[in-house]
Amino acid sequence: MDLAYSPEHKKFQEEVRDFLQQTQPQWPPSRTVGRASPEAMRWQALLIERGYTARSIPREYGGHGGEPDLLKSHIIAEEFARAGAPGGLAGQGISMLVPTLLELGTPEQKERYVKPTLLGEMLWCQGYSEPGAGSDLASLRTSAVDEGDDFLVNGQKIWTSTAHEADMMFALVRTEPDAPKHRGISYLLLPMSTPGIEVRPLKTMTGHAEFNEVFFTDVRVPKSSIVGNRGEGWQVANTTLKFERGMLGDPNEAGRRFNDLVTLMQEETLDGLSLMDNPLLRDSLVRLQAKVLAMQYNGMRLLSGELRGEVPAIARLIVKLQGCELNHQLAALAIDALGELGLLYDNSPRLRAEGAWQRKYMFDLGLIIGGGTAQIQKNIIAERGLGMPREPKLAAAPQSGGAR
Amino acid sequence: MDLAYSPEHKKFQEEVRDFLQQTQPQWPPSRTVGRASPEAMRWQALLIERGYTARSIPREYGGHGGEPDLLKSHIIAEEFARAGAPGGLAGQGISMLVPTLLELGTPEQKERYVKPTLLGEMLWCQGYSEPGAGSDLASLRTSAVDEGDDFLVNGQKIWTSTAHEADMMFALVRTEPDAPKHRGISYLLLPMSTPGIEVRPLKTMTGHAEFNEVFFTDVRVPKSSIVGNRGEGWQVANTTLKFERGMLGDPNEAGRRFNDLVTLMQEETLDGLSLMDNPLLRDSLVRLQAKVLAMQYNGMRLLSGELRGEVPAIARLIVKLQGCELNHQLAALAIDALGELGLLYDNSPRLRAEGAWQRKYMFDLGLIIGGGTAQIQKNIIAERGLGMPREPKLAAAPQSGGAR
Amino acid sequence: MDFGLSEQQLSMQESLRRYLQQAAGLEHLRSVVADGPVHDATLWQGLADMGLTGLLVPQAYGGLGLPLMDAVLVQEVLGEFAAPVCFTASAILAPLALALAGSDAQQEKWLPRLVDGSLQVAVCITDAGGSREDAGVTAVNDKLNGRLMFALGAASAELLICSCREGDLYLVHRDAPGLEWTSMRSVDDTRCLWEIKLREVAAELLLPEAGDALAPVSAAGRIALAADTLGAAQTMLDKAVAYSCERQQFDRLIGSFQAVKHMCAEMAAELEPCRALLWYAAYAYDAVPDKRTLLACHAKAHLGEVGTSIARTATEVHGGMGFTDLLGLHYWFKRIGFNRQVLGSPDRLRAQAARVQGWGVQADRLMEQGGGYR
Amino acid sequence: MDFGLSEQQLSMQESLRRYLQQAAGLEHLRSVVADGPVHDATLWQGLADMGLTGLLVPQAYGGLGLPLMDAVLVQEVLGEFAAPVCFTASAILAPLALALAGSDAQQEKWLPRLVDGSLQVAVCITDAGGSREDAGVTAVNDKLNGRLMFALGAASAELLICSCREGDLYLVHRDAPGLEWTSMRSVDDTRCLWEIKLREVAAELLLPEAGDALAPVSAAGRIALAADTLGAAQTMLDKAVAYSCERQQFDRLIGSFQAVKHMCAEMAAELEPCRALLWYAAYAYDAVPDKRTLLACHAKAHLGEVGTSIARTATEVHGGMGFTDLLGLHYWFKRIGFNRQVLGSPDRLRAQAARVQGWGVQADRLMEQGGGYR
Repeated sequence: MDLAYSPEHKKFQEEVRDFLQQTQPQWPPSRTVGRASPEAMRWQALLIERGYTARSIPREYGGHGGEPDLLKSHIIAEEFARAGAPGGLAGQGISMLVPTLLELGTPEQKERYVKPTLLGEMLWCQGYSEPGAGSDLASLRTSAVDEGDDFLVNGQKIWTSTAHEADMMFALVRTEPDAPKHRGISYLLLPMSTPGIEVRPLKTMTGHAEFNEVFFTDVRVPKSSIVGNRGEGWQVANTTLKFERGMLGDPNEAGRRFNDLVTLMQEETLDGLSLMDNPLLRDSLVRLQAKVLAMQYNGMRLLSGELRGEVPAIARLIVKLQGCELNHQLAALAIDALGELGLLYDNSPRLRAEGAWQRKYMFDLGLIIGGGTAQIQKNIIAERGLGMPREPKLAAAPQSGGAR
Repeated sequence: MDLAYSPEHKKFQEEVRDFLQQTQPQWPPSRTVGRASPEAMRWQALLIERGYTARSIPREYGGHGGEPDLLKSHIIAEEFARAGAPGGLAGQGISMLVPTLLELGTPEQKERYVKPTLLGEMLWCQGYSEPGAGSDLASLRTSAVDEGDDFLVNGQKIWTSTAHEADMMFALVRTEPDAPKHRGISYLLLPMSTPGIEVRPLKTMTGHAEFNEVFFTDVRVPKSSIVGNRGEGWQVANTTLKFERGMLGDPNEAGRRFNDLVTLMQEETLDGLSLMDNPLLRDSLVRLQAKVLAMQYNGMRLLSGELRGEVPAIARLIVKLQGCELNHQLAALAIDALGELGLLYDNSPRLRAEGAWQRKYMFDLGLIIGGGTAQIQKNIIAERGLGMPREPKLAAAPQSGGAR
Repeated sequence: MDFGLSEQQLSMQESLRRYLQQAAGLEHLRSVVADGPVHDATLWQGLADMGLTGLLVPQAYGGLGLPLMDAVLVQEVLGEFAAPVCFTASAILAPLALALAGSDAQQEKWLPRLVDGSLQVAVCITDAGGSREDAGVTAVNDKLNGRLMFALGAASAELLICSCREGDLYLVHRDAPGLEWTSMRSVDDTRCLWEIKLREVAAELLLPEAGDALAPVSAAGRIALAADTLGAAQTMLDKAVAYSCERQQFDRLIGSFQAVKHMCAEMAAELEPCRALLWYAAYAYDAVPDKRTLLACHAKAHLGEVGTSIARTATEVHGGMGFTDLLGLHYWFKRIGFNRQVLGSPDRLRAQAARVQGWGVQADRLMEQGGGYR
Repeated sequence: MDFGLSEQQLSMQESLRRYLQQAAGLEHLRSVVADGPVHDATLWQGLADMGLTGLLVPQAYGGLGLPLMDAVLVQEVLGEFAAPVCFTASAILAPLALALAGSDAQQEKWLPRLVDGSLQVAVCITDAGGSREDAGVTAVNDKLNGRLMFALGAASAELLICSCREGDLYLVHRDAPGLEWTSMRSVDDTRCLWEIKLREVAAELLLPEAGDALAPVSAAGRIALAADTLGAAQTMLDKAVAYSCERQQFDRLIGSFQAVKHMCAEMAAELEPCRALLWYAAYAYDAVPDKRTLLACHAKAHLGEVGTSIARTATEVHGGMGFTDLLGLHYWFKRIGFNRQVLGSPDRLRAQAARVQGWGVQADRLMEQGGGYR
C-alpha cells in the first residue's frame, strides 16, 4: 500500500496541472453527450494532441499514439476532475464503438470511422435494446434479411440516446433467424440518413426525452457494414458492453454528488437551524460518506489491480450495482433534506440546483434498471463472482398465463 | 369501524376482569411450554371450567363445551394480557394436536388423548422436520415399514421441542416409500417411552437447548396409531400447520417488547443523558412503534374479518414474515441502545433483563427461519396472495455440483 | 366491535372507482397535466355531484356530516388514480377548520359552497413542514404579514386558510389587498402548490370554542396524505404484479422469477398493515381525540417510508418501461414523493410523535433554545 | 502508486491462516470457550512465535516496527477464525500507547515482553463507547479513582492502560493496591471483558511528546475491530455460499434459487468495498494522520453495519442449521455483534466523524451543555 506516485508520474501530474491552468480560458462548456460544439471539437483536438484523451489510439486513426499507461490515464481523469475542467468528448461512439472497431474492425472500417468519431465529426448511437429484449438482450428480433449485396432491416430499437442527432448507428440485428438465439445476430453499422429509419423521442419519468425509439422499415444496408463475422454479433457486442458497464456506477460521480450534498446541508436551514445541525440528517449524511469513500477506495483498488494485471473479480462486479444505488441514495437524502423545496421541479420559483436532485433521483432509477438490472447484476455477482450454480433449465415451453 | 363492544361482550369483559382480580393470589408462575406444574394444572382446570381456555371443545373431551365466540376469545386474551395473568397451558399438544384430533381423529383417539392433554397430564412433542427436510418438509425420510399390526419406524427428527420430557409424539413418517413425495406420508401418534427412541438435546446459537433431535431405531408402533388415512398424513399435518403458523409473529408479543424497550430507554443513560434524549435512538424507536401499531391493528382487522367470515388474505399471509422481523428489530434496537451493556449475557454482572434482549435477538432469527423461512413466506405471499406464477418446473434430474 | 369498513363505505369507494375509471383514466390525466400543475375543475364538479366534497360538512349546511374516515377513504381512491384535484385542501381541511372554528356567519357563508363544489380553498400550515427560508406569517390585530410557502389548493381558490407563527388559524379572502400568489411547480403535476406573500392583509381569526384548531387540522391533513399514498402505492403494486404476469424475458414470465416475486411480496407485506394503521388513525381522529396527533404522525410517516420504497420497487419491476413515460407509472411515483414531504417529512413527524408521548423532551428543549429546531 | 497489499503481507496472512487452520479450528474453539470467555494462552504463544505480537513494537525493542496496516491484516485473519485471543489489546493498543507515550524506562521494561508474548495488557478507553452507569475514572496526582467498564484483555493481564475523564492515558500495574477486577460475560466468549474498580490506585501517566495519546489509540482500536469484523463477515459469507452449494431442498441445490443467490450477492456487494475502506483507514493511520480519526470512525461504523447485516443473512442462508450450535456459525455472529458495540457503536462513531469535519457543531454544543451527550 503506497499511494505516492513515482517521479515520472509526479512529473506527468504537474504537466497536466500546468496545461489545465494555462488553457483555462479555452475550456469549452462542460461536455455533453450529443453533437459537439466547435469549441468542444477544438478542445478535443488539443487533448488528443497532448495525449489527454484517445491516448493509446494509433496516430493513423486520429489518436495520440502513446503507450497505454493506466496510471497516467488515472492522473488525467483525477486532475481534470479536480480542476473542474471538461474532459474529452464522450458518447457511445467514442467509448464503445471505437474500442470495438480497433479490436475487430476491418482496416477499411477503422480508416473510415475512427478518426472522424474521435474528432467529434461523426456522431454515433447504439441500437441494441428492443421493447421485447431488455434484460434478455439476446432475444432481439430486428431482422436483417439477406438480399444479395445488402441486408433489408426491419424492426425497432429502444433506449437509443442521441439517435435524433446521430450520423451513424451501430446495431445488433438478427441475420440468421433459424440459428440458436445467441448465434443468429450480427453487428451492423448504418447511416441514420438511410431511407426507412424513423426516430421518435422517448420521454422518461424525468419529463425529458433522454432516449429515442428507432423504427426500421425496409432499411437497406450493405453487407460490408458488418463488424466481425456474420452471426457473431453477440460476441462483438459483448466486447463493447464491457466498456459500457464499466462506466455505470462511477464513484467519482458519487464523490461530486456527496460534496454538493454537504454544501446543501451547510447552506440550507429549517426553522432557522442549519440542516447540518439536524442529528438525523447528519447521521444519514455520514452513513453515505462511508459508502462513498468505500467505493472510491474500491476504485483505486481496481486501478491498482489493473496495473498489477490481477483485477479482484468481486470488487469489479459490484461496481454498477453498488455505485448506482449509492448515487440514488445521495439524491434521495438531498430531497429529504430539502423537504418541500426538494419537490420543486422544472422552472419553479425557489428551485434548488435547477431541479438536479429530483432529476437525478429519477434518472438513477433508470440507470439501476438499464445496462443490466439490479437483479441481473446480482445473478452475475452470485454466479461469476461467488461461483454459485446457474438457474436450472426449465422443463417445457415458455410459461404463460401464470397462476392468476 | 366501531371498536366498542356490544353490551353482551362488555359484560363478558367485566366478568373476566373480576375473575382475574379475585383469583390473582392463585395465579401460577407465568406459563411455560414444557411439563406443567401442579399449580399450573389446577389453574388450567379452573380456566376450562370458566371457559377461558379450551372454550369450544366439547365437555366429553374435557373442554368447556361452549359456543365458539371469537370476540370472547379475543377479550379473554386481551384481559389476561392487560392484567399480566398467565393464560392456560400452551404447547404443541394443545395448540396443534388437539384441533387435529377433533377434526380427524377416531372417537377412540379423541377419548384417549384430548382430555389428559388439555389438563396438562399428557405432554406432546411434534415430529415433523428432519435434517434433510426443512423448508421442503415433504421430502422427509423417516420410514414406517408395514409389519402386520405394527409399523417399524426408523429415522431421525429434528427441532423437537419438549421431546426430552414429552409423553407422546405426533409425527410424520413415510409409510408408502414408492408413492409420490406428498402421498406416501402418514400421521402417527407414539409414546416417547417406546423402545428404540433416543432423544438428544439440540443446542442453538442462544447457548440453550430449546430443541432436541430424536432418533428412531426399529421403533414399533401399532397401526391403530395413525390419525386420518394411511398415506394422507401430509393433508392431516397441513390442518395442524395452519395453527402453528398463526402463532408466529404475534403482534401482542411485539407490543410487550416495545413497552419494555420504552422503559429501557427511559431508564438507561449514556454520558449522563437519558437514551430517550438521543435523537437517533428516539427516531428508531418511533419508527418501530409505527410498525408495532400497524401489526396490532392488522391483527384487529383479521379478527373482525374472522367475525365477518371474510378474512383478508394478504393481511393474514404477511403476519409471520412481518411480525417475526419486527420482533427481531425491536431486540436489535434494544441491544444498540444498551451498547456494550447490550452484549452482556449469561450471568454477567451489569446484565440487563437477564440477557433477554440478546436471547430474543438470536431466537427470533430461529423463528424467522423456522415454520417456513422468510423466503418460503415470500413465495407464499406472491403466489397465494398476489396470484403470481409458481416456480416453473425444472428440466431434468436434481442439479448437483453447480458451476463452481 | 368491528375493525373494518362498512358496506356503505366499501360501495362508496367502488362507485368512486367506477366514476374515475371513465372520467380520470391515464389518458385524461396526461392531457390535463400536460402544461403543468392543475386542479381539474370538471372532475371536481363530478366529485361534488357525487356528494363527496360535502362529506365532512355538517348536515345543517347541506353536507353529510360524516366522520373523517369517509373523506379519507375518498382520498385513498383519489390516490389510486392520481386524480388531479386538491381534495385535501378544499374537501377535508377547509370544512374541518370552518366547522371547528368558524363563526356562524362564516359557516353559513362558505360551507354550502363547499358542498356544491363551487368554492375552492387553499390551505397552508407552514408549521407542519417547518419553516424554510424564514417563511411564516405574523398576526397583529388581525392583519397578516409575511410569506407562506407550500400552500395546497387550486388556482381558483377564493379563500386561504393559514396558520400564523403564533399557532392560530386565519381565514383570508383571495381578493384581499396585499396578497400575492406565486405558483410553484413540483414533480407532481396533479396537485398545485403556492407561495403567498402577505403585506398587511386583513384576516379573520378562526378560534374554536375549546382547544386549538391547528392541531386537528394538521392531523387531518396528514391522515389524508397518508391515505393518498396508500392508494397510490396500492396502484403501483397492482401494476407491478400485473406487468410481471405479462412480460416475458428469458422465455418465461418475469413474475415467475423468484427475485421479482419476492420484490412484489415485500411490497405487499409492507403495505398491507399500513391499511389497518390508516384506518385506525382516521377512526381515532373522531373517536379517540387523545391519540389524534400521535396516530396522524405515525400514519403519514410510516406510509411516507413504505410508499417511497414501493414507488421505487414497483418501478424496478417494470424494468425500462417503468422508467419511461409510456405507462405513466411516474405519476404515482411522483404523487407518493409529494405526499412524503408535504405537511411534514417522516423524520419530523416521528419527532412530533415522540414529543406528544413525552419522549426526549429534554433534548428537544435544548435544541429549541438554540435555534428553533423542532 | 499501489492500492493493495504487498507480497509479504499476503504471504503473512496466508501463513497465519495455515497456522490457525491446524491450531484454531472449530473444535479447538469449542473446547477452549466451553466454560466462558477466554484468552487462549497457547494460541497466543503461537502468534508470538510467528513474530505477530511484536509487529508494532519498534525494532529497538525487538519488534518489527511495522505500520498499523500489518497488525490490522493479522486482526482480519484472527476474525476469520474467531480466534480466542485478545490481540487488539495486547498486540495493537498496548504497543502503540507505549511506543507513543511511554518513557524510555517504561518502553524498555514492557515492550520486549510484548514481543515474546509473555506480557498481556488490558486496555479500557471508556470515552470511546461513552459512559454507562457513570463509569469513568478521575486522575489526581497520578492516583486514579472510579470505575472502568468494558476493558478488553486477558485474565492474565499484568498491566492496564486506561483513559481518565480528562482524556489522558495511564498505565497501571495489575497488582497495584486498590484495584478490583470483575469478569463480565458477553455473548462472545472469544474475547474477555472486565469491569475494574479503582480506589486511590497509583498510576503512571502516558504523555506523548506532542498531541494526545488517546485519539490515536482509539483510532487504532477501532480500525482493528473493523478488521476483525471484515474477517468474520467474510467467513460467514464464504460458509453461506459453500452451504448453499451443498444443501438440497425441493430437489435442487438451494444455491440455485434466485432468492438465495441474491442474498449472497448482496452480502458480497456490501462487504467487498469495506475491504478497500479498511485498507485505506489502516494506511491513513500512519500516512495521513489528519484523516486518522475520520477514517477509523468510518471503517468501524460502516463495518459494524455491514457486518451485522451479513451475520444475519448468512445465518438465514444456512436455514435451521445456521441457528443451531452444530455448525458453530454463531461464534462469528457473536464476534461481529461484539465488535459492533465495543469502542463505539456505529451512530456514536458517525457523530464523531461529523464532528471532526466540523459538521453540526452547534447542535452538539447545545446538547453537551445539557448533559454531556456526545
